Amino acid sequence: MGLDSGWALAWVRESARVIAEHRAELIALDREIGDGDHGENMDRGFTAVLAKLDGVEPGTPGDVLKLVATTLISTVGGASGPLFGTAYLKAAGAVTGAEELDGAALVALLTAARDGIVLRGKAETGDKTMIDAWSPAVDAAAAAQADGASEAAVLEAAAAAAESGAEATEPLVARKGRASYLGERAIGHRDPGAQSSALLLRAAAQTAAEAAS
Amino acid sequence: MGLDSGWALAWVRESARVIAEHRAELIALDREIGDGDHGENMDRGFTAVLAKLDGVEPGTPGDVLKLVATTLISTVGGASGPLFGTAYLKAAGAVTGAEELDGAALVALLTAARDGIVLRGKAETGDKTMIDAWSPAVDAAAAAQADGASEAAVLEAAAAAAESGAEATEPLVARKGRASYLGERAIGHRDPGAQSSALLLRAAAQTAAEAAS
Amino acid sequence: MKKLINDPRAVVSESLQGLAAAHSDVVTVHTDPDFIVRAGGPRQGKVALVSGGGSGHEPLHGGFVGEGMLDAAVPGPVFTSPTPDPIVAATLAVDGGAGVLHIVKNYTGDVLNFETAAELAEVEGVTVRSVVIDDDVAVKDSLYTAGRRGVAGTVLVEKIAGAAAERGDDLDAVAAIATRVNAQARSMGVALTPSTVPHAGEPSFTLADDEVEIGIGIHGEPGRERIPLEPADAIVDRLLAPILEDLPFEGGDRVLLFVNGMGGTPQVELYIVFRRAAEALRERGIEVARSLVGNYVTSLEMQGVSITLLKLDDEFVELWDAPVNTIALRWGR
Amino acid sequence: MKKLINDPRAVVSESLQGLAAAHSDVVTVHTDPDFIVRAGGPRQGKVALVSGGGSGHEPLHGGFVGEGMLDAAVPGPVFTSPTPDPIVAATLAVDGGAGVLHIVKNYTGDVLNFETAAELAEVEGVTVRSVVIDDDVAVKDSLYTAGRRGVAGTVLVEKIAGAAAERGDDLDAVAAIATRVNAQARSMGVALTPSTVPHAGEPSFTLADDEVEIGIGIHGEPGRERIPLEPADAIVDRLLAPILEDLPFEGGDRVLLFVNGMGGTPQVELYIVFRRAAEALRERGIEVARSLVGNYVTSLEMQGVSITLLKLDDEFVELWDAPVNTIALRWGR
Ligand SMILES: Nc1ncnc2c1ncn2[C@@H]1O[C@H](COP(=O)(O)OP(=O)(O)O)[C@@H](O)[C@H]1O
Ligand SMILES: Nc1ncnc2c1ncn2[C@@H]1O[C@H](COP(=O)(O)OP(=O)(O)O)[C@@H](O)[C@H]1O
Ligand SMILES: [Mg+2]
Ligand SMILES: [Mg+2]
Ligand SMILES: [Mg+2]
Ligand SMILES: [Mg+2]
Repeated sequence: MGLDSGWALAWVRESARVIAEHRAELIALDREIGDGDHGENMDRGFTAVLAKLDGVEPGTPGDVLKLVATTLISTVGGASGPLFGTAYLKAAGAVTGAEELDGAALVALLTAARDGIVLRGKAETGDKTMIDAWSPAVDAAAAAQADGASEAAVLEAAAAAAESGAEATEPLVARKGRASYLGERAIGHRDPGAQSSALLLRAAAQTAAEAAS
Repeated sequence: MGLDSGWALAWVRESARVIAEHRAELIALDREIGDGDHGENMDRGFTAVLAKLDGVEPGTPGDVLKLVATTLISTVGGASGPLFGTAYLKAAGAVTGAEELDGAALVALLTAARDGIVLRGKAETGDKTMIDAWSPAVDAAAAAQADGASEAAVLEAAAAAAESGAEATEPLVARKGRASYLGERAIGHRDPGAQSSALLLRAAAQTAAEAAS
Repeated sequence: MKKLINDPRAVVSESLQGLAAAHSDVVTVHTDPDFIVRAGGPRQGKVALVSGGGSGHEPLHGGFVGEGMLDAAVPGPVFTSPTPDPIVAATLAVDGGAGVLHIVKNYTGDVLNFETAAELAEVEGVTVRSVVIDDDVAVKDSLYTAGRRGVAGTVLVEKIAGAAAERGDDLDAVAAIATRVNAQARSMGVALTPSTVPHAGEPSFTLADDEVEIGIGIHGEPGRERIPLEPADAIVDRLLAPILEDLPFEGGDRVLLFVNGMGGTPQVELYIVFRRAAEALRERGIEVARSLVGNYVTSLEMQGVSITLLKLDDEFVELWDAPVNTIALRWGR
Repeated sequence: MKKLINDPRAVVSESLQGLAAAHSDVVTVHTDPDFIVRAGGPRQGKVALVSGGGSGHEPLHGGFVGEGMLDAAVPGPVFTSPTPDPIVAATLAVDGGAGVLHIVKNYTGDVLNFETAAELAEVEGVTVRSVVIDDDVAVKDSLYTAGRRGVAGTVLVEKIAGAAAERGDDLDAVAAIATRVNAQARSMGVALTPSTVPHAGEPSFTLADDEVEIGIGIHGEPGRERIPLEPADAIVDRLLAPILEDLPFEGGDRVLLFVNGMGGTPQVELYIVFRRAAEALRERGIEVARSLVGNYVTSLEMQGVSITLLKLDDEFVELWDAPVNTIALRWGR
């Protein structure tokens, strides 16, 4: 039995909570190598998402993701708004109509999200962007699913890989986004978008584990 | 034998030196209850006076004082420029033509200087201005001269009285100049113009003592 | 002290050289003595307006030299009144035979130096009238102080009297209008941070991270009282209260609302202040018929703001709207 | 953090309300979504210019809405690109049937959000062209960065392209002029102090009392290198060198020299900078034919300055001199 729209809603709510909780941390990361607004941007977006959820019918997981996508696009702004917006939009597209998501569907969802970000932002792995969280997450999820892991375990693999991926941005020089202006001086700082991506994927894994238990 | 133009020149040179030496202190006093430029203003003025002295014939003490007056008027600006300028101008007028100044002439000089400041600035004793140094100085000089003191002793009395007068401005509320904007908050700070006046009169006394020895 | 300067004592002269290089279409800068006149020389038969004072308040006064406003500005050293010499030189340079109005901010130094200059200019055959500006309600006006200071209201006097001179009013009439603008204008300011005079090298006062200084002057003089930082709206209300009750301004009045930045305050903040001030006036039935927002009378890099209200009549409105073509104010035709 | 604000999150909207109250003669402010258009509505048959980006750079862009310059400005949150919605709304509001030019500063966020907005506006039947501004020589332009940033040169593009639209050029021609201005403009900035984003509450970087940051952006991003404070002339030479060699600018060229304050720098310092820049250009035989000095593209209360050079041709001069009537730039007729 896969993850349904109840999980999708739980994921989104947990995302909003965890982003609010880490707002200051994300601002601090962005202040080091960007312009100090990433936490504020994401928090503004997910606060708006929460407000939208109130009056809405659950529908399918895809419906929930689409609502997240359009809300982020119209409330976040900055670089991360269109990028996360596209990610959720493409993710929604990858699972349209499905009532429940099995491991394969989750891998498709994550892959589509990652590809959406690349499509808009043209970043490659190692450019010190959110892609450095998403790409290892997609790979780890695919490997776990190929090994027959449960839905929760697929997302757990994605979250863990995203977290290491975010951490692994620290020694990098940035080649996209504001941090690219800094050259060598970006070294030693974690990319804020990779960090928020890891938080979102951790929220997915955690709510999946709760749904399974 | 009174004080000649040699003394007048020495007084002016010593004034320039001592003002330069206390420039920062006068700025600091003015920063507390004014706008922080009194030391700069006075230093600019006396630096200009020094430069003017270079090419000039000594003449009488009155000639020297007049040169100081016009130079201060045209270089100091602020409140203190016209006030000290008038003081030296009236002082020069009080001793016009005299080659040497005896005790009576010195008292006349100081009185005229003080009256000139009052004429322009309309301050009374206790208003927390330079008058609080000049008025006691005039009174002390007159008393010393009446007691038959030497020229050097007349100026010593003036200098000492000016110094106490400057110190005595500390507990006062100001009623003229910028410090008057502060009301009670001026209490506890010494008036910068009274302090620079005391420095100038101390220079007069010291150079007179040197001339006598 | 962190400033984009070379020699601290050359700040004014180097800055004037830059001004001359940038704006030769509008002004001509004379050096030694330093003063700024309109490009093109004096206009025969027109009353000329001369203002001046310490530097560090830019664009006041040099930024207001030009058609419809000042004929000359005389910059002193930073925060220090100019001496009489350049004032006399500027006065003689711009006299077009119809006399010269001196617009003087009420500080002992400015008053004394302009007084001497006026006497000297009269000796040279130029008729001079002086108007002393004292719009700052932060200072108690009494026999026992140097009186109220001249602050941001000066710009309004220069603009409106400048327009009167341009339309051909004679010296007495221009002086009367300037006096009337001053009488109808009230200002009050607040500082969030002090400024640092280049030759002093240290801030003119210190404020804790959560303190503001109410009733600040434009020379870094401390103000009326020091209070904890409050929301902008509360501070605006504090500045407005003494302004409103002083003239007083009342329901039915039409006013010009001038929110002036002290130099270091971002524009977003000036407009937040304007918003509340306009709202507070509306609540009292006072109509904001004209407005001005920006850094016009500054105190170097000080963060803070002043609010000026000018009670308008039809003549003031007409003269305010008249064309002006200076570096800092430009509109019309 | 010391600011004249109320709720840190209401900074932009309250400031817009103040702007609306102060300047209803020049602009109309729409809220929710937030954008600023010329008072009087779209002009049929004229190409419309829309720009926008994060707030905190005022007067950019709202201060440049008006006759001869922009038709609309779209302010995002402080230092954050607006989302597509208000950009679309502004684009639809100002289209006069001749198409709309988007003037976009080269930041990933601005580019992506304007891109989406352009697509959506095209769906609504409005023809949109976009010009991306990247005049900042502090950033190495290579395949391996997000490319050069758009900084103060944006004002020059908005003025000159705005004049082209006003004289009746069609959309392709206006876009071509905007592209050409951007191609001929180069900028470089320095910060003496950082700025603090209201919702962040802390400065975006820290600098020691004797350090400056060379190659600063306009969002409080750290710059190219941190060096000890130097005399203004030395800093100006440091900023000019990469600008001059980049285009390159050469003896015989005519240029517009634009000295832009970052918000918290006093005017005296801007003119000291202008003085040296003009002198350095003269030494190289480069003629300063036009100039602009002031706080036009700011970074909140940041102290610092940027220098922009635009290589002029006769058409640029004519369009630069053409009338403009906005809150922050006004001349002509
Ligand atoms: N071209 C890009 N591709 C992928 N991610 C990007 C790109 N540019 C920026 N990002 C991500 O966006 C994050 C910054 O987002 P945010 O601070 O919200 O926007 P802004 O940079 O406009 O202030 C960066 O940490 C990075 O992860
Ligand atoms: N009306 C006055 N009468 C006498 N002295 C005055 C008067 N006003 C100011 N002063 C003196 O001038 C001093 C300030 O001089 P200064 O700082 O050079 O000028 P400013 O106040 O213009 O900056 C004060 O300390 C005071 O002694
Ligand atoms: Mg950011
Ligand atoms: Mg002083
Ligand atoms: Mg002074
Ligand atoms: Mg941003």
